[in-house]
Formats: sequence, structure tokens, C-alpha cells
Amino acid sequence: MADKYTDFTLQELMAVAAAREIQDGEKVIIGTGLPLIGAFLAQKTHAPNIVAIYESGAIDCKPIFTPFSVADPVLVPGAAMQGGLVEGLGVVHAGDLDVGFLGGAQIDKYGNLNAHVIGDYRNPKVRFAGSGGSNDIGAGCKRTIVMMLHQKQRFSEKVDFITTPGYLGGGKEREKMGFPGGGPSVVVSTMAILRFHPETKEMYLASYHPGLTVEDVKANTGWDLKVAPDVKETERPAPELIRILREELDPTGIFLKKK
Amino acid sequence: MADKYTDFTLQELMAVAAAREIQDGEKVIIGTGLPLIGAFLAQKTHAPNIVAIYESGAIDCKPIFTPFSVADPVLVPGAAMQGGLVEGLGVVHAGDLDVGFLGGAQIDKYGNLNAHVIGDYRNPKVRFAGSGGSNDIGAGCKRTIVMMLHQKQRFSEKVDFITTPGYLGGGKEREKMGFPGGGPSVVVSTMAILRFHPETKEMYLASYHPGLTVEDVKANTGWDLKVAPDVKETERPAPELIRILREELDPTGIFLKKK
Amino acid sequence: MKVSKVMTAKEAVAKFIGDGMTVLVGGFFHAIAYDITHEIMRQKKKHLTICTPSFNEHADQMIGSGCVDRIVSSYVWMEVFGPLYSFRRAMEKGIPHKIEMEDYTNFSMMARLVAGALGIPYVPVHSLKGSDMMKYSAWMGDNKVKLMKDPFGSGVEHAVVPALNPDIGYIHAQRSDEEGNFQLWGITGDAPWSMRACKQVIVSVEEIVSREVIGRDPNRTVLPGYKVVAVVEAPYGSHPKNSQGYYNVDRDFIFKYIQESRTEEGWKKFMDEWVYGVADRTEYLKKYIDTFGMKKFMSLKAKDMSSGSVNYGF
Amino acid sequence: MKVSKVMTAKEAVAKFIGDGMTVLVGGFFHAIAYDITHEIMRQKKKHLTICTPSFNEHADQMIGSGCVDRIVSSYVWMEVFGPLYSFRRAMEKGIPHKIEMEDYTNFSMMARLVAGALGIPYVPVHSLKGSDMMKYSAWMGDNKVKLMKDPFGSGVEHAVVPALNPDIGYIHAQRSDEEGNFQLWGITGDAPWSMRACKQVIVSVEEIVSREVIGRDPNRTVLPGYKVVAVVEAPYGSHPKNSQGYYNVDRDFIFKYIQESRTEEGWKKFMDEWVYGVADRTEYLKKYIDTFGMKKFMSLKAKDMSSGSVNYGF
Repeated sequence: MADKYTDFTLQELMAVAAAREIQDGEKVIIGTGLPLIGAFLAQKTHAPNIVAIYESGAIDCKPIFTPFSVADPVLVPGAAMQGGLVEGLGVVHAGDLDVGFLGGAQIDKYGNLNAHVIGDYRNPKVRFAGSGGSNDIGAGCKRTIVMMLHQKQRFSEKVDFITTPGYLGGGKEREKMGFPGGGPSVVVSTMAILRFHPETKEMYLASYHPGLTVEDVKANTGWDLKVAPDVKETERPAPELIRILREELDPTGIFLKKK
Repeated sequence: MADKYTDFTLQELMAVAAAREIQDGEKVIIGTGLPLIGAFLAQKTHAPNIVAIYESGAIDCKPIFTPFSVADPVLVPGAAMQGGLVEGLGVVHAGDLDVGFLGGAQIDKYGNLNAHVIGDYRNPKVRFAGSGGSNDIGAGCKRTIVMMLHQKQRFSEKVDFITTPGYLGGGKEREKMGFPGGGPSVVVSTMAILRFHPETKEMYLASYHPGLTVEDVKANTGWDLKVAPDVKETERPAPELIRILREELDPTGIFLKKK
Repeated sequence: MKVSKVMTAKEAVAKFIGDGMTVLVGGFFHAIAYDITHEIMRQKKKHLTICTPSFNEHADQMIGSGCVDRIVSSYVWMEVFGPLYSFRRAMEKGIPHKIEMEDYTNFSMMARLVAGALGIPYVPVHSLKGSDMMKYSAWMGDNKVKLMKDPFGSGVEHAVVPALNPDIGYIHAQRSDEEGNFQLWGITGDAPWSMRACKQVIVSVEEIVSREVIGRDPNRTVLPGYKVVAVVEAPYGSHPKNSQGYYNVDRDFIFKYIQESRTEEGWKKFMDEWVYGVADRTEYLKKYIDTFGMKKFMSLKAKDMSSGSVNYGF
Repeated sequence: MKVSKVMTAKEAVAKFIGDGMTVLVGGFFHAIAYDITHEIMRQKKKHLTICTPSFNEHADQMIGSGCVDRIVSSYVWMEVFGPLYSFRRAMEKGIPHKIEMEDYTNFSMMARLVAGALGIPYVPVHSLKGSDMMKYSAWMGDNKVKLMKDPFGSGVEHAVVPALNPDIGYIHAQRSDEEGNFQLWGITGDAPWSMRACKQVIVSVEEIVSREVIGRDPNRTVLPGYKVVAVVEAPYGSHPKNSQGYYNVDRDFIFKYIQESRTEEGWKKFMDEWVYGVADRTEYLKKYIDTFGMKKFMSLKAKDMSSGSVNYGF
């Protein structure tokens, strides 16, 4: 039995890493895709008492299958409360929530995120979705978990547009802004787990994913990435977690399909 | 039959006068007591399409008997919409409503109302309820109808406290404040109907109630009350209106009991 | 999985309401948690600041009992039923002690609570301006309200009021689960914003129901349970006010209170009988039935006017 | 007594949506009035400013059709389904013509709409600050957002956004009466605030019901009818989005649109088939059943998950 789940995909590794960042009893606002799978995994394992909130206003949901969108109708029946955006994001803006998930097209070394454009804002080479609730979650949640595709042009010395401030220029710059929320605590990328220095707020490499090296990660990062003295391989997912992911959370392989 | 309803009480006269001030199709926020009876009478006669709104958030109600309070549970079943204070007063504040009813302990010649104190605010001789929604209704409704007990100390040169601004010092003073609403259009008192001069905004006597004279009204007003050149007796209620009041709106005589 | 927050009113008040707190008393002419209010009086809480958009005779009882030092509200009265005499005695004569009231309007109170609920620091309103409420402040001073020019160039000055975030709030609703996910229907009054603005909430309900009942109609939920610290089951907990779908207003009883409270002695006698002389809500109801008869009690019970059901399926 | 506002989508759009208007397109990943959206496209409305907190593929269709000059929103995308190609073509290459987007966040858009609904002129928020959305404005310039010091002395500067009051709004809800008192349940998304903020509203619904049905459960009403100018009955009017209690999301159809709209030609072909090639919603549904079969159509139908009833009696 156990053998069956000793392999894992990159997506599965990331979902498990995201789940580890959530503590029991926390109030978490979750988006679709990997963050959602990660939060559900946490709820099914070490954090049964988290309160899952969606920006669509669904609070403390018990969906009978994994939702496809933050407004999936499966979220509604069985929710403790169903409102709208004002209910879903009002609690974020009020500073009530512990954890939020973020993503984007680019991130810089201070965790500032770009979800707007590549190139010039007025004449973009590529235009993306925009903030949605991302900027609100970044401003309001006590801490945020960022999930990113790790490529050199995405981990960039400078982002083309700040959609969601991380630590801005680092140091005390964010603190001075007086946001209710504290900023990003971790980046779970496709190559590594990265955290932020408590004083300088600069991102550093905490662990590289199995099969990769520190050099691989550095080579795919657009600045001279600092490395933790105790850098190590990212913890491999326990077979039981893989089993839950495959059999309970994503039986049709929609969210975790990629190797 | 008709003979039965040729007499009328002062309360009935006032309710009919209030009803006349409401036009068909208007959106009206109504309080309890006489204003409510007046609005209901208008709805049952010349203004069947008014939208009746209560600050408790009950909108377009069809109560099966006359409610005792703005939050009477009889308002709820059959209402087109039921919310709370934000729904009931939000539409007032947004400037959506045509007419609101006001009252108070004192009124001055520019229609400023006092519902707070007689005497010093900090050491009041008499303390009243306070604004409730009165100030909001005064600021937001296109026009207001004031209903008052007509006594010299209540119709005062200067009110002890401005709860709800009328025309402030008169002339363009209110206009300069930029309220969404236009101010009081009429005062229906226990002695008379009074209106406001279009330029000076000073209150004047438009009609005195049956059995009274211009001098009676002036003697009970705390300033030198101006009188309309065409001043006349207040129009007597048609018997059919009295019948509706007594048989349909207040069969137990709770609201209209006083002679 | 979640821990049950169910307890008695006595426990909830003892555990969560402290002297000197700012307490949001929920309910607008209805949905008033009299069980909690009377327990606050029995436990002789002191120096409370009570707030809500509009107060009725429940506030009058709290003021008479000496629990209250300060009121933040727009209204303390009982409409056509008349004035509240303990409130007037306190404001006019300092009986049982002088109290202060910070006067707002109904809408500006709600604006403060909406802001508090949403983490919006302050809100500009059309209300208040030009009134003497702008001039006088009881204790908030300059922080009660500011006059500020519209930064978007309309040329208009607005009264700007600060967000309100009370230490704790309480309200009476129709039903809740054990985690505090509670539902209120009919007139919502100050809710849901007043409750969302509070740091903690005690909810008193007609019935405790399963989480499944709540989840079947989640649009009716006022507040997610995580802010609720106590759930108190109190049938007829709002009496003499009403609870839509459960019982009507007891107008006779409210009128009786207002009549008897005209004098300090009358007020004390009424309180000794209906608050201090009963241990809890169960004794109160028993006394009500003993005094006014089962027929009167049953006459308050709501008739059936069903909402009908809607489908939440997908 | 009240006049019926019931009409077809064709009539409602012809009568109430004018070129150059600012239009609030209601619905958040659901409750989207596709019947109205497609009619706007068929009637070739021009120079619209469309706004809502978050847009999906319905906005992409409007943009591709050339109806839209400006967008006020925080998001134009379809989550895990992927990017919207007409939006990208317009923003990146000016196809069919250049459009402008005024970028906000989801919460700050809602703050603008709550303010608009309540007559509050502007609102300070924690969002936006420190982001480049503060720096760049498409056409609102200085009136997009201001940075303002808290007048209550916290020392914090907040981004302050102006109220939003669109000329007209439209949304798809479950039911309405003929006067436009409409009810929405499940996810409310941008509603009720977005609709309340509009000067006029067109509502498209699954079913027109009697005023009595509305009055039986008035807490579900989103907006009193007086702001509603047209009521359009459109079963499956939200397809391929969902309507809670009526039908589920048609993920295959949304995915098909996104796939086919990768090229301008593919987009045109899809539109000719599903928008320009059908006269109205009835023909659209007929075509859907002809193309994908009755079995697929029926598979979207919602299962029964009843809310249960509550008592509104007194």
C-alpha cells in the first residue's frame, strides 16, 4: 500500500509544503488551484479547525468536492455563512485573518508581486488579470504564502509593476505604511521554499526541492539570491499525504496533474 | 352614513393634512403615530403607488394592521424587502427618497428642530430622545413634513439645541451646506399649516385650523409670525377620509384618540 | 470538530463582560437579549459604555441599575410608548449617578459600525453637519466628528465619523449552532454590522440547532462563529420585545414598565420583582406565567407565516 | 397597482442602455446576465465603460465585439481556466480597438460601490497603498485615488477612493416580481451593493414570481423595485455560468470559448455561432441542445438541496 504513494509530483510537493505553513485554528483565505488543495490537505491532517474563507463570501465551507473557482456553487450548501465580496474580503480588510495565499507573474527579492503587466503599463507586452483580491489580501492578512513558478524572468530584481506590496524596499518600509497585515512569510516556488530575513526582509533560500541544487535555484533567480546557512532539501511528502491528495482531494487529477 | 363622519378630531385633521402633502408614486420614510397614519391614508386614497419605507429596513410594506413602532413585526411579512438600518436609512442618505416626516420638542422660524434638550445641553432641564433618524432624514430627503404640538415655548425664536437643521439662519444658508435633501416644506401643527418663504426661508402661516383665528396662532408662536396674504381656514377633512381613518386605519382609536 | 461555546447567561456575562468595557447592545426595538441585559444588572457590572444606534427601555433598566457611565447612541426613548424615566433621571438629576451621552444620528452610528466591521478607519456622512451634535461632545472631544472638505473637489464639507469597534457585543437571534454561527431574520436592525464590528460577541438565541441546519441556508447567517465567544439558549429571551417567527411584542408589559418607572420607587419595585427577584430567564418566564396567566403568555406566540423554501443545489 | 416592468432583453437593452454609458455588469463568477450581455453585443452598443469588481469571459466577449472603451475593475481573467484573449488582444495590440482599464482591487471596488449605494462620498481603505495602482491612472487622473492622512490622528495615511454610481447596472438573479423586487441567494458576489449603487437597474431572472412570493421571504430581496427599470425573464440566462438552485457552471463550454478565442478568427467564429447567429436566449438554448444534446443540457440542472423554511409570523 505505502509503496504506491512514495513517488510524488512537483505539484503535490508544493501542495504539501503549503499545507505545512497553516496552523490549526487559523482563519485562511484561499484561492483556487494549489492553495486550495494545500489548505484542504491541512484541514484533513494537522489543522482540522481552520476556518476556510473565499473572497466570494463563502465562510467555513464543507464542499463535497474540490471547487473549481472561488465562486464555485459547491462552496455554498453547508457553508457556515454565505455572503458576497464584502463579507469575504471585509474580514481580510479588517485584519481578522491569519493567512492568505498569493501568486503572480513576477516577484522581487522583497516579496513585491506583479499581477498586472510585463513591459510598460500603458503599452504592455503581456497584460495579466490585475489584482483581484490579491492586493487586499496582501494588505490585510497577518501573513501571506506566495506560490510561484520559479523562472529567472519571474524572480526578478525589479518587478515591472507592483500589484501587491511585499516589503517594498525592505527593512522597515512596509511597517511604516501601517497595513493591518504583516507581509509574506514564505514563497513556495516550483524549485524551492524561500523565506524573508527578519530584519532586512530580503528573500533567502530555505530549501531546494528534491532533485535540485542550491545552484539550480540561484541560476533561475534574477538576483544574487542569499542562501540560509542551514539550507537543505525540501522535506518530502509523507505517503499518507500523497494518498489523501490523490484519492480524496483531486481524484480526477485536475489540479495536480503536472509532474 | 355620511353624517356619521362630518365631525373630526384635531388628530384626524392633522392626519388628513399630512396625507395631502404626499403625491402618488413618491418614496416616503415614515415614523410611528400620526405620520404613519397620514401616509397610510394617502396610500388608501390619492397615492396608491407610494413606496413606504421604515428606518428599520422594511421597504414597501403591506401590514395587515397599523404598526405600533418602526420596527413592529407586522411590517415584515409581505414587505418587498426587509433589511436593517443600513437599508432603511441608506436610501435616505443616498438622496433616493422624496418625503420624510419629522417632529421635535422645539422648532424655530427657519424650521430648525430640537429633539435633544430643554435648557443647557450639559445640565438639561428636560432631556429628550435625541436624533434617532431625524437628522439623517432632514439631511437626505428631498423635502420633509414636520408635525408639531403648537405651543409658544415649542415654536421658539431660538431652539435650545439644533438636532435637525431646517434652513439654519435662512436664505441660502442651507443650500451652502450641500445636503442631498432640500429641507422642510411644511409644518402641520396642532393649530395650523405653516410653510416657508421661497427666498427668506422664514416660516409663515398658510392656514389656521377650524375654530381658531390668525391671532390664536400668532399668540402661540414665540416670534412675530408672518401670515400669508391668502391665509384661510385649513381645509376640513372629507367624511370619506374620516371613515377610512376610523374604520380601517385606527379602529381601536390608539393613534387618533385625542380631541 | 469545533469546541462548543454553549453556556448560561450567568456564565457568559461573568466570563466575558468586564467593568469599564464598551458594550454594543444589539437589537433595534426587537432582537434584544434581555436575558443578557438582566444578568449584567444582577452581576452589578460597573462603568460600562453602552452603544447602539437606538436604545429602548432595556437601556433604561441598565441605567437605573447603575451599570452605565456612558452611552454612545442617537436615541434613548420608546417611541409612542413615551419617555424613559431612568434615563431622564440620570441625565437631568444624576440619579443613581450622572451619565454622559455621546450623541450621533442613527445613520452615522451605522456608518461607524459598517466602518468598524470592514476595517475602514473613518467615514464621511451628510448627517450631523449644521447640527449642535457637531458642537458638543461628551468625552470624545475632537475625535467624535471632524468637518472635512471633500478631497475629490465637490466643494462640499462633510462630517467625518470614526469607525467603532466595541470590546464586546450581544444580541438575541432566532438560532445558532454550538460554534456561534447564528442566524437572524425579519428586521435585522443594527445587525449584521454592529456584531461584525465587535471584537467579541455573545449571542443569545431562541434555539440551538445543528451546524447542518445553519449550512442549509447560509445566506441567513449574520456572523461567522469565530468572533462568537458564547452561545446562550434563551427561549423568549427577547421578551417583552419580539423575535420574528417566535413571539410578538408584549406591549402591555413595556407600557407597565414605563408607567411604573415614573418614580424611582416604582422603578425599584419593578426591578426587584422582574430582575433582582429572579435567578434567571427560566424563573422570569415562570413568574410571568404565574402573574399574567398562561393565556396571556400563549397570546404572544407567533402565528405560522412560512417563508417557503428555496433550492441551494448545483 | 404598480406597473409591470416585464419586457424582453431586446427591449430592455434598446430602451435603457445607451452608447457611452457607464454600465455595472453584475455577477461574480456566477449570476451573470448573459442574455443582456449578448443583446448589448447584438445591438452594437458603443463606447461603454463597463465596471465590476472582477470580470470573466463575458467581459472578454464584450471587449472583442467592440462595445467597450473602458473598464473599471480589479480583474479580467478566468481563474484556472486561463487568460482571456480578447482582453489581451485589446490591451496589448489594440484589437478591435485600444481600450483602457482603471485598475482597482476587489475590496476597493466594493468600497466604492458600498459608498455609492449609501450616498457616502468617498472611503479610505488599507488596500492600493504602496502599489503601482496608486501611480497609474487610465483616465480618472487624480480622481482615481488620493493618499490622505487619517484625520483622527493614527498617523497612518490611507488610500481614499471615490463613490461609484454607474448609470445603469444589470445582473441575473433567481427571481423577481413584475415590479422588480428581486431575490438572489447563494453567492451574492458584488450584489447587493453594486446594484444599489446604480442609478437604474435591469434584472434578468430565472423566474418571474408574484409579489406574494417575494413578500413571504423579504430578507432575500437585494434591491427594492423602485430602482429597477426592466425585468427580463430568462431561464438559463446565466449559462455558461451558474445560478444557485437552478443549474451548475458549464465548465466545458467556458473552456471551449477560451480555447477557440485564442485567435481572432476563432473568436469570431464562436461569436457568429453563439451570439450573432441567434436571435435571443431561446434560440441560444435550442442551439445548445441541438449541438450538445439534451443529456448534457439536463446534466447542468441543479439537484435539490432545500434551504428549509423559517417562520416570519408574529
